[in-house]
Amino acid sequence: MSMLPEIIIILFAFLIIALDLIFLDKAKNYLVPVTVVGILAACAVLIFNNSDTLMLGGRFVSGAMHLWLKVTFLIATLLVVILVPESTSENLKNRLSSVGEFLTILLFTLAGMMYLVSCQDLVTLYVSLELATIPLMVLSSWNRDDQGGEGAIKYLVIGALASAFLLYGFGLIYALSGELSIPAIMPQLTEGSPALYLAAALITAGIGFKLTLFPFHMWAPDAYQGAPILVTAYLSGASKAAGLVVALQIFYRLFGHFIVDWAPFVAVLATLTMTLGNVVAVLQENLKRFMAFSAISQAGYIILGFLGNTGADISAMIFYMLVYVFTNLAVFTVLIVHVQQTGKETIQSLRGMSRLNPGLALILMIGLFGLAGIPPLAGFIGKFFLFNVAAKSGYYWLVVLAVLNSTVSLYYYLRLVRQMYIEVPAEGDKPLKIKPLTMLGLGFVTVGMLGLGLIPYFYEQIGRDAAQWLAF
Amino acid sequence: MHDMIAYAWLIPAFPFISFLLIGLGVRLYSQKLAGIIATLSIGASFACALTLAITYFGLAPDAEGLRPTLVPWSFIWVDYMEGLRVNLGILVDPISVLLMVVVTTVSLLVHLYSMGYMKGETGYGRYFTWLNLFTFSMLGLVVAPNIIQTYVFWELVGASSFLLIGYYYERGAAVAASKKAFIVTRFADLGFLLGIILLGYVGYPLYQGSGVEGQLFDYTYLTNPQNITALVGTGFLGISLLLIYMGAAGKSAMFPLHIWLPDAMEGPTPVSALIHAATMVVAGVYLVARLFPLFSTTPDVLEFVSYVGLFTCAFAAIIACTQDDIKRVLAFSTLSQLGYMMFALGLASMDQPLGYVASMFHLFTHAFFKALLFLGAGAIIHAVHSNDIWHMGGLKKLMPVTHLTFLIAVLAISGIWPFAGFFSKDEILLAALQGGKNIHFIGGLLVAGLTAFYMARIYFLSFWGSPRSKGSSHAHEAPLIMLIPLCVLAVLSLVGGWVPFSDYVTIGLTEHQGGHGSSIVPILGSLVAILGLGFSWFVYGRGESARSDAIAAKWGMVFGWIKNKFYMDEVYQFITHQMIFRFVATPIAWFDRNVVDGAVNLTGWLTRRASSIFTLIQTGQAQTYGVWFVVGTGVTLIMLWFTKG
Amino acid sequence: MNLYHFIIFSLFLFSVGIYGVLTRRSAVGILIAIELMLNAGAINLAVFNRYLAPDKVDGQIMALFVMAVAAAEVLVGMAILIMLFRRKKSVDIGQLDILRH
Amino acid sequence: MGLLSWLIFIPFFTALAVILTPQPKQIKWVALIGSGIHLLLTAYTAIKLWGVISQETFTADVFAKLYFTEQYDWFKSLGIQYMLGVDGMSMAMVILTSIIIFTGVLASWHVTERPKEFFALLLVLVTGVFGVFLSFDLFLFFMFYEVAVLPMYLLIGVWGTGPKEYSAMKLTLMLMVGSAFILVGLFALYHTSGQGTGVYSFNLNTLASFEYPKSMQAWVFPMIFIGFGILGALYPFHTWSPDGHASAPTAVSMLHAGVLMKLGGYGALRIAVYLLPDGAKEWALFFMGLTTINILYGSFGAIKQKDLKYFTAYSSVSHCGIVLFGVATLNFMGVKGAVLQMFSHGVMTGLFFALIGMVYGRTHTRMIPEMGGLAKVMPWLAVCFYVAGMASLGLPGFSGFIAESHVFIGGFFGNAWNSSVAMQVMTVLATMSIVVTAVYVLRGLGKVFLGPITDSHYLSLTDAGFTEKLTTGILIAVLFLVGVFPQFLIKLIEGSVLPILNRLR
Repeated sequence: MSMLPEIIIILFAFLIIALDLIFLDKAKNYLVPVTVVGILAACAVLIFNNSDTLMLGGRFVSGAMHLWLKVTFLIATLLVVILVPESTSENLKNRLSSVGEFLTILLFTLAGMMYLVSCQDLVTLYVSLELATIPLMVLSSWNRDDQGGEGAIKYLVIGALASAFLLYGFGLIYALSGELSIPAIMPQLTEGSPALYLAAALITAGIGFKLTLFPFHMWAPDAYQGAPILVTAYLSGASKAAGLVVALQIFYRLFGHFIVDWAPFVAVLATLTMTLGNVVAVLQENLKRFMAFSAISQAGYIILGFLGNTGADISAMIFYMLVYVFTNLAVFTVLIVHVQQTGKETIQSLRGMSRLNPGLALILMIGLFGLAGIPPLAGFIGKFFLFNVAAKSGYYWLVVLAVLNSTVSLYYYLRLVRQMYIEVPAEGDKPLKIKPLTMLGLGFVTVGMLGLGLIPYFYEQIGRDAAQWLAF
Repeated sequence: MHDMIAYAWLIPAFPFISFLLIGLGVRLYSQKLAGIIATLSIGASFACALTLAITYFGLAPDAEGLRPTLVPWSFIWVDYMEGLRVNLGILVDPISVLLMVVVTTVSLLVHLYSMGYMKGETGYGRYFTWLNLFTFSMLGLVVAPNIIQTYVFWELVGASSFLLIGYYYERGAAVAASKKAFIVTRFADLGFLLGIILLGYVGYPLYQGSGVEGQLFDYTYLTNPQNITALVGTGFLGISLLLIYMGAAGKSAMFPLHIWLPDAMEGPTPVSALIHAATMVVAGVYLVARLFPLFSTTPDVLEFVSYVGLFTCAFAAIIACTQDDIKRVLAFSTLSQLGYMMFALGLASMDQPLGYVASMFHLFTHAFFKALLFLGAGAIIHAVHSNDIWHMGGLKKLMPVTHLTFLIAVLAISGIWPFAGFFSKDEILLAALQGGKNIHFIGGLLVAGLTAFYMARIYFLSFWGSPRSKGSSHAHEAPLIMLIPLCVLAVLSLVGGWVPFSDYVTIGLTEHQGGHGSSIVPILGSLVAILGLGFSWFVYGRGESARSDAIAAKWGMVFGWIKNKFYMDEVYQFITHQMIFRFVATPIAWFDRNVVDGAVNLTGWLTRRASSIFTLIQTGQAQTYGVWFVVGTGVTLIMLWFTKG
Repeated sequence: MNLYHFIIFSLFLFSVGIYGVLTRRSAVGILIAIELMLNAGAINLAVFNRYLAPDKVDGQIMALFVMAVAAAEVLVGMAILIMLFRRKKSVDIGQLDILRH
Repeated sequence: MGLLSWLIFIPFFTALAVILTPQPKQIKWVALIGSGIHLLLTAYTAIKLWGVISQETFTADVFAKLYFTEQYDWFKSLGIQYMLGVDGMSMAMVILTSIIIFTGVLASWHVTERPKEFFALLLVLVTGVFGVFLSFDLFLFFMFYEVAVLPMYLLIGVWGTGPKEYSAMKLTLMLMVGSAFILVGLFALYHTSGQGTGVYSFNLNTLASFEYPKSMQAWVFPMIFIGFGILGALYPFHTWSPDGHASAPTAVSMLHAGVLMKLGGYGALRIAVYLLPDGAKEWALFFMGLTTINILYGSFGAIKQKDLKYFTAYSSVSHCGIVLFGVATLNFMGVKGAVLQMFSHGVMTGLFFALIGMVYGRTHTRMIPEMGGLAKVMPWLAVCFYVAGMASLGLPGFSGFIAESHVFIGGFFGNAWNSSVAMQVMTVLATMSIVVTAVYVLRGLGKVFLGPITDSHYLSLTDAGFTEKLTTGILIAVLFLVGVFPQFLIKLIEGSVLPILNRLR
């Protein structure tokens, strides 16, 4: 029964909603621990009895590769859940309301992402994608204020547009191949008919929305800024990972034959996304909007992997995604603690953090350097392998551009470091208080950032699994 | 006795050891002790030099009467390439032994003299440290077996002269003078270095083929005949020798590069005596002498050397007549005598080596009486506390010993019979005559007269007549320790001339030495000298200075030009400050700050500008995002279509 | 009524939906337009199943799922709209542009 | 942990120790002990290596002969290894860096503001530098190279003076742009040799065994050379160095000008010339011209500088130009001279910046016109300044002369592939820099130290303390020793330079 992890997550979702309804605010401080237990149980089941099985008549598959992706989602959600108590303590200004529903919706999106990984046919793919997207729209309006609402509406309008385009694309694919299960479609789509290109364009739009690629990323900054910072963390981490999974499924499993000659298009898309993300981030003042553009530029780096079509290229992308999720959550954890306790969201508000709580400042700095791709952090090694893929397929100009882009990204990450280390704290700033659970999360994430890169096991293992998954 | 040659390395070693000893340790504890140790070390190296000279000249000359050149001791210093190894060591041959003796003698006497002269100065220990460093580097230069070692110690000599000239570092003039000296000589050394590199570049292919033992830059290699013929074949020898001569001209203050020597008088007088009279300035002459076999193969370079020497000789003598500061007069007189030596060398050639011998002889004698003149002047300045000869006068009675020794030196330099100057100058004039170079002969004669004139001038103005300033009236005799060197030098100036020089220092064909050949040259020389002295007595000797002012007024304009050294200093000042600093250094500094740096800042500014433009895309309107979305899909469709091909 | 009529019809429906999303001022209008687009997709699936792969029923099943998803989509949209309407007393999407640049 | 891994990671462990020490006063002692131990270990390694090298003859081999190598697989699928090794050239650089960090710690004895972070970052910076000099796998090389660049931002940004944020940012970004070029060059090498031989590896010698096509070398060589040149202050990209040094605190500018700028020269030689001989032949003349401008431009620029640190920064731009000039000559003496110049200039600039730090600590101004006659008040510092000045203008008896004579003779002798007349003209122009250097050194130092005291309250200033005397003493001793007995260093370097030149033929 390799679908056990997903089932556990859904059961816990219902358990949480039940506890909340029955015990009302008495159970308030038990909800988070229960969720954590649920996720850990799913993780345990996933890791220990993982076997290559086919279920539901070929609609659900699980194997070594899927383990990595699902673990990424589980950890991303776990880290966000750990931070929920930070946002709900009494003395905060913008407290997170109705924690029960929040956690339930979060678990539903997690289940959606896990199904996304192991789906084998377009129906499950479409439904789980929507399951992973629509609840996030709800979460992004959780603050119930103007900004939250506006962000959510934009997210919804563009999201709906994207899902309609995706659906229309799938329809055309179905028309061309007469099949809905992915392994069956692949052999059918060989020669490039106009309908196929229209379908590809529409699907790319859908994926572009999810992965925030250039022309389709407009919603991201506003949605990230409107949402509570906890949801922004989840959006930029787990949701982007889900986007990558969909992209992998489609571009390698559906349009496998065409990926090679679409490389120039991918290169252009990557350049535009990277450059726009980086350049615009230079002048951003609001932390959430800043992280939105940083996430957009990271998406630009990730799709560099699509320039190649061997196992190593896919593993480079997945490895980088894993590293990105860890690093991003490290940065967001500190930002969440800062924003929740000080209520201020501008970069200037980080002034003098190195003097008030040096530990937090150090971890934030390490995280930012990881995002910028500075050794010895895993970010550098991930980026190195991604650029290696681009270089292997001969796009040297793109590698130069990518590295120049990461230099620009270093500039705006250093703007934060400058505020923390060089500026003197404004008077009246008190050091931030950190809950033990958050401390644990921070420790785990920092070890992840350093360990993932230096210890070769992770990359090698992902490489082997990816080769085996691609053949499948 | 033979082992003295083997221990020749002791001669430069003594000053070096005492330099380190005093410099790092002793001078901090007791200044006096530092002075004593310094003098003792020079004494020891003087003794070694003397015994070396005796043993070396004791050896029998070989068949054609030439003395052997030996390299008793050397160690590998730098290994540039397999064929290009540079050793540091000692080379013993006639002129190096001669120079060793001269340098150690004068240095010892100057050290003794300085113990009296510098008593009570704050930087007493520091002074002796730098003096020892100078002596060490001068000896290192003299004994250099290869041209790279000469260059190394050449620079060290320049540096130590920089330190000594700038001894009174609180006085702005001294600092400027030391800086000027170093930079001008450094400019000349640039030529020297380029000359060496060109010589190496030209010689290396020949050297590599020949499989000769010893290294390319060694003098033994450079001066033996069949290597020379090979080198001449390359055609570049002339240019490299010219460049090397540029280095020599810089150090020996030949015409265009002479401006630093008069200003170098800002240093203490014993320093001027040692460095700017006897030792450092002759380094250039020594270098040309050392490479003489090479120079002789390029007659046009020698011709150039002789004419530059002659011009400097005359030029300096004329200026010396008009200077008021006693040390400036002596400085220009040194310039003039160096001109003598240089043009004597220029006249010589391998088969008529009389000029070479005469130049070396004049170097030998000049070292003594010029040092004596400077030390004498030092004693006077020490007593009168002013350099200006118009503040002196009537010191004959007040400072009898200084007066006597100064008189001997004046007579020696003017070339009066029993004194050293007569013999060496006469030999130079003889060489000019025999070589058929009449211009040089006449020029030399005139300058001899001028020399006598300006020397007598400062003699009469300082010693005769009545004291013209408070300082000179209270003048008292210099202390004993300063007088001993004066007397020793006076004796040497007397005896120096009689040394049978030609059978010690020789080169090329020896039978043409002809000690005092035709007799007209000595007569003419003495006549001109006496004439000069008389005329100077006539103008300055008779006590009333009105006469000198009358002459000065009559040739006002010309006199003014000469007095200001033909405005050469101002020309150099203009070139360096106005031309180079204003039109090169400042524009570069500005260019770097604004243009190159500006370009970098521009990229930063552009990024921020692009950022502010791109942010405008996020209009905030959900529906514009939708338009971007749909248009984006369209563009994607088109691009995918084109990648189909 | 063969395949081409249906394809043209769903294409027409789809483009009307897009036009509606991009031009309607009121947010409710946009939600309706979204509904149109999603239904166009559902029609597509049903029609292709009927004409191109008659022996299987995957297409129609997917059409059913699509309807469920469309419903969820619009539901969430309406919820957020109501929350916004309560605060801003208007559903004009043009006014919602606090978050920009 | 082999010997070389210890050499790299001792500073890192010292940094950790520094972070853990409780009282601020002990911090600098822990740092000093750490760098002291490192200095001893470097000496031990140097002697051991010298023992091995002096027996070997290096005439014919074409691959860099490495000693005490450590090799473990890291990312096997991509051919990345943790490979360390040392040969003459890198040993010389390790000695230099070890000396500079030891004296750097001594020179920052009076850092009071957040000493813990200061020393920790300084030691992390040095770990990166050691890593670069000892690693022979290009991935590891590049990783340590970037580790060395990053602490620089914080060190200048937090502890610097003047427009510190601006210059820290400019410096970090320009060096990162440099690493962009290098990275692309590495990938080009990696993939061309991988497709060529089928063996994908970042190991320097395996990359060297592949004969790269001329067309590829034509664009990869300048890319890598300029990438490293940006760090080595190549002409148009040098503008970060004056600002960076002027704003950096003493120890940082010592380390930066003394060691980090040598990474540029070292990398250009070790990677660009070693792996791409044909590219080197093609571009040598161009870069020689550029570096000639570099030399003269730097020295002329220094004449009119008002700030003492800008003065030294321009002088080090000129001297680093000599390093790259030596590399561009592509003959035995020139390249050997380049490595010697790296060593000697490293020590010289370290001494210069240490002294400027000491003077600044006393007079609290770096403006040359404002100071005057300081020799009367601080004779030791004045003498050391003049020794550094004389060494920098190439006075024999100091290491400057040895290195410069090598480079200039090498430049004049030319090589078999470029027109020797052009090289000779450029060498003559470059040699003229010794005069210009003399001009600006004496002008600058004369104005600051000699002449009458301009400001009355300078009279109360004190001369060098014990730590300052120790710092300057060590550096001057090194300058003097290499100047008078250069054979040890020359023999050490020759072995590693020969393979690079054998590959050119």
